[in-house]
Amino acid sequence: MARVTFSSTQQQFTVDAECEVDAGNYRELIAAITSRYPALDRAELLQMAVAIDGEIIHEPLLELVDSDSEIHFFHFIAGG
Amino acid sequence: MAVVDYNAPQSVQEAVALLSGSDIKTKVMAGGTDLIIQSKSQAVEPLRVVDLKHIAEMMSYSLDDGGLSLGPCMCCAEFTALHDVEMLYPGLVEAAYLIGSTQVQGRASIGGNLCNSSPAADTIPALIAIGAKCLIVGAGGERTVAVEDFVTGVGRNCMQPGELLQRILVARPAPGSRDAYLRFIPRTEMDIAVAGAGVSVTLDSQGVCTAARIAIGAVAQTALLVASAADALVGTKLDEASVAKAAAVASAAASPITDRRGTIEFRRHIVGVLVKRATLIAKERAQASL
Amino acid sequence: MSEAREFKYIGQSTIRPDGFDKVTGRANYGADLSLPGMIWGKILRSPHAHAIIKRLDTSRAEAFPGVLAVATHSDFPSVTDQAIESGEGSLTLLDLARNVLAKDKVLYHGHAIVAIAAKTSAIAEQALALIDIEYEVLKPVMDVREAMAAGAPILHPDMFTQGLAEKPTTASNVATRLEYKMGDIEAGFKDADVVVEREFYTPTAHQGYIEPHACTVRFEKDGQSMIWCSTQGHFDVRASTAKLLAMDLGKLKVIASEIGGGFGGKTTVYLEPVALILSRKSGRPVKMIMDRDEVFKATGPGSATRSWVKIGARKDGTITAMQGRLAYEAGAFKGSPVMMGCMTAFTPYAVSNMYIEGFDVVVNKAKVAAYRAPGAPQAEFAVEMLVNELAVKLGRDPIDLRLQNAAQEGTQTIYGPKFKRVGLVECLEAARDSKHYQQALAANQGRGVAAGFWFNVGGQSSVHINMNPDGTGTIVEGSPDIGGSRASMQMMAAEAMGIEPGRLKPIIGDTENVAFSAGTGGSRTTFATGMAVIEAAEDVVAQMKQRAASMWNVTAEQVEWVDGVALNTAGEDRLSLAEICAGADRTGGQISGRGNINARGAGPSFAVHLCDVEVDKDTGKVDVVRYTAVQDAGKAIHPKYVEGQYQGGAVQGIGWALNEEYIYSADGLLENAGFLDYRIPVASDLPMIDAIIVEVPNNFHPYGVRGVGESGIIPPLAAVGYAVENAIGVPVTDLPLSPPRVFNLIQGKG
Amino acid sequence: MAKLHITTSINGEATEFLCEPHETLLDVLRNDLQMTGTKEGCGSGDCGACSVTVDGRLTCACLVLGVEAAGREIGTIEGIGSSDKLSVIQEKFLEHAALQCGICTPGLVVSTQALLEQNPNPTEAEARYFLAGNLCRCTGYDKIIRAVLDAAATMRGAA
Repeated sequence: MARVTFSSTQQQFTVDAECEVDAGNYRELIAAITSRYPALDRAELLQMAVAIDGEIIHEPLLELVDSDSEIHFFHFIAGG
Repeated sequence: MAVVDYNAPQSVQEAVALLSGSDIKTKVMAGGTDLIIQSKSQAVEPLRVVDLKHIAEMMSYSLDDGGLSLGPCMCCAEFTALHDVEMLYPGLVEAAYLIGSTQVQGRASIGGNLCNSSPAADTIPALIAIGAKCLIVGAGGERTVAVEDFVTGVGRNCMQPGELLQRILVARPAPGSRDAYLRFIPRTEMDIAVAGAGVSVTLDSQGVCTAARIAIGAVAQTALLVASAADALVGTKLDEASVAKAAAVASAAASPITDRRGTIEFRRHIVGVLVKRATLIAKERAQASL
Repeated sequence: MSEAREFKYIGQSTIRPDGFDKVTGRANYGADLSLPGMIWGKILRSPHAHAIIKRLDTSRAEAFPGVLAVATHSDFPSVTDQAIESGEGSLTLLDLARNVLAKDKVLYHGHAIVAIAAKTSAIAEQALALIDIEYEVLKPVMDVREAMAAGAPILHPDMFTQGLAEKPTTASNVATRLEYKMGDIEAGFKDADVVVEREFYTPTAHQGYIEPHACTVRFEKDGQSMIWCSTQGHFDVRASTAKLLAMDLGKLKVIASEIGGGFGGKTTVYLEPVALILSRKSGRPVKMIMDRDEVFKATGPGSATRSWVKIGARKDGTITAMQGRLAYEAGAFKGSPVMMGCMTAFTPYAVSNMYIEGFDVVVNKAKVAAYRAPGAPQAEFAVEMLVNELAVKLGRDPIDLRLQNAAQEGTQTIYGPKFKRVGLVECLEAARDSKHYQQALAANQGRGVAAGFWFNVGGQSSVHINMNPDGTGTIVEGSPDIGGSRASMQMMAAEAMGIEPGRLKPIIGDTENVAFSAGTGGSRTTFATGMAVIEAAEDVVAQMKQRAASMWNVTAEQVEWVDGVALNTAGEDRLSLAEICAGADRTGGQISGRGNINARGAGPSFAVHLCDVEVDKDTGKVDVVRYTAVQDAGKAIHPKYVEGQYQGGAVQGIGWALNEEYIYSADGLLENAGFLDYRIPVASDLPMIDAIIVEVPNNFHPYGVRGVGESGIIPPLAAVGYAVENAIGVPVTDLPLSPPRVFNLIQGKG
Repeated sequence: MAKLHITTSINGEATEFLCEPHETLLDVLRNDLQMTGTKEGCGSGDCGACSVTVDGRLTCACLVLGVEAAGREIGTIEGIGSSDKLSVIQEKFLEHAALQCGICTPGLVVSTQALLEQNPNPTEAEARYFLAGNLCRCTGYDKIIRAVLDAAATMRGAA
């Protein structure tokens, strides 16, 4: 089961700080957590960047998720 | 002011005639470093320009026993390279060197700095400190005005329409008499003075100060000649206490404003520091000249 | 990659391929293109900081001889609200349209209202004076404290704070509240023996690029339009402009001119959509160039910030808790980089208990834009000042204390992931071992140490390499070259292909001749576009091997590629790259390689700076007497340009710390919109800046690159700030440390 | 407004142009003569990007009226180095990586040439003060100053 850690802002909607989900890729992962936490906005989640096992990915839609992956959400980081 | 008419007279007489006979606003141009920027910022009002740089005597200088006679339009880069002038008037040369960048010095002149009459102009306190005079010419003839009386307000001076500054005159300093100019800016270059101080002192062979002039800039509507500050130096050996007193008197004489370049309190303080430091430099130079 | 890898070209300092044009004046920047029949556009800007436009009548201006077009906000097709990606993350389309040309209300001094195109710029300026406009002037809000206070004038009556647990019912100047936490902050402070805390202020500061914004555009009746402009991301200009004007992307070609500095400030649009409207209306090509005062008044500065930070540590030096509250000015529209401030502030430290909250606050100033490591310098200023104070309270050397608490591989970050391999410890050690750190200070001098962290980003880059029949080639990339990146691209491709860099010419393609590439920003170009270049070069090599194999009648696997030469492992044959190119017509046509990627695996770059200052205690003037910038490059492709990034970042930060600030009147009018009084450092203000390159490779990049553009501006605020504190013995809280402020601190009137 | 006919010399080449009295030399160079090597950064003499020489003296083209060029000798970046050979100063700027974005570079090359003509052996401080009017926002000046001092040494050696 992949372990998902929610950002502080997301925790306002999930209450839980983290959860475990069964998913093969990022799209399935989003489907799983939005069904468990309906207050999370799916469209917004799909626009967020994500770190899968520490690697920051900006457009993760088809990204593979391992059964022991650690997932963190955050907003798109840009720069100067 | 959009420049709509440009004239480059070859003689002072021609320039004076151009200044008198115009129905649109007319300004003389030396280096143009202030005028051109001002003309860009208000592009609506038409402006006639009389460029003085084609008049040979406006660009030349002479230095003899009578002192310095300076064509007001000589650019600062040329002026600051005059070693004979620097030997006698190091403070004035310092002030000219401080005007703007190398590029600006390639255009800007002491006469332009004076006639633009900014409270923060660097050469004005330096000129006042050495007792410089302005030779003004107009349709009605010539007159001479001390620099401290020349500037009458922010961007204003005593010249009437149709007049122009023909010469800047400075007496030759005696041995034992030298000047210094310092200004304070936040950076090391490229700023307008937050405060400035020009000082000249005359020492006798015993090192006693027999005469002094102190002028401060950017701390009032015009540069100020502070006679009372100079009085604190006369009769002393420019020891720490008398210099500190002169600085305090100069600070007290200042009536600065708060703006983007400094506050009242800060300017008042800084001008005192500058008077003190400039006095010590002038003292050293005066001693060396004996 | 292996750390011991030997490179043939990487790591040398070659002459940049665009160098000749740049030192001879031939390089063409934003203002350098003129077209036949071209006319000039100028903009009327608000003389007020906050006002309602009661009446706007452009008829007299339109009738003025020589005027060919007038544009206002009503010329935008009705736009729906949607996010637009820019350097700062998100700016909604509606806000962007209202920033480019004000609608109903002006929100800052210099806010654009009307644009006029005329035969000459002088005529356009004269016509601006004929626009009849009436304002109802409103009280401006110029600081986050004022903006957040109860009863403050509200900039946007439809803006409600996001990120609150309960949905607010009244409008606010706070666009967003956000927080990050880790561990138990209260327990962390209970565990502490020493606690330091302070409030800090940083002023509005501008990127200060020397080239003003400029563009030349042409709208054609068949809808095929062209924009030539100075930008960090021409694909972003295309996206924003096309959306604002409801155009197809395929009908808008954007050509990136050479760019005269950006530092984040050229990641959004100001002039381009306006110029295109003027061109459409006039049927003529239009050139627009901002004056310098327009650049200062109306283009994105960096956020002014107020922050409060508190740090606790045990006697042994272990930091047990870090807490912060950051409020960032967004300018007139939401979208400050406070999120990145929150994410970076504590990240140089491995600490179990952290809590930080951030506020994105609108005020009556120009909308902020990205500025080099957006949000991080302001946050790190607060944190690093306090870490230095903590070192004093603990009786510890400041570098030693940082080493004890430094983030490293496996450290949990406050924003989520754990660090992979990072080089902070190596940077701290290099700073500690530097000659600078061993040198004793003289009278009236002080020393500051500070660290900084930036994520670096990846993202999309597209490259193709077209080989010529003589074995030379063109690298076509989509990332505007702002600081010499073409040299790095050339070297990376040369390394991958095994040929002399000079055989390859890198160019920046326009939006029609290279596929989408994200803008130059976030320290991503050498990393991400570099990866795309390597991929394209490897594609070329694979094709070379294939061609050689077909000549020799062997399989591609039997061909080895060594130093630009194909070797037949099944025989003695060899074919050079040039020979393969020369015969390409007979082996299947010309060869081109492609690398279109969405790069991931960007490696953070940590920086550590040392600063010595000397303070004139009579005047408060601060002189930087020695400065050292240490930073982890991962791998320095072109060491001199890497050093240049460190030095340039350091000096921008020194300017921010010492003299740069926006000065406003009581009415909210900007009083120093020029280089005369917005005081960026000049050559005589500075010593040489020692640059120390640390190389802890980023294993996600084939050559180990991390990206170096941004981290260098993060440490200077505190390095300079603490050096001043150390010299004068008085706590420093507010920037800039201009002479009056330092003098007041010395006098005890801080 | 009637345009004025001006006869001048630019980089040693006799040149004529028409300009309005309000146009600056910078406007004329860039817009009328298409000599865009001289850059505009501020229009107020504060950045040095438009550094040129007038009768051999360094100045900012934005602080000179176009009409003032009459009878003068104007020097711009286009006159430095030849079409196939860079000047020593230009070579040293490239060798030392003394430019990043490059917008200030033409002005700095022109100013450096003026410095080294006046003072072939400047100290670091003299070079820094002489060039204080040429703003650079990218490099922090370190590599520029190194390039200038190296160019000076090379030119002295060659002389």
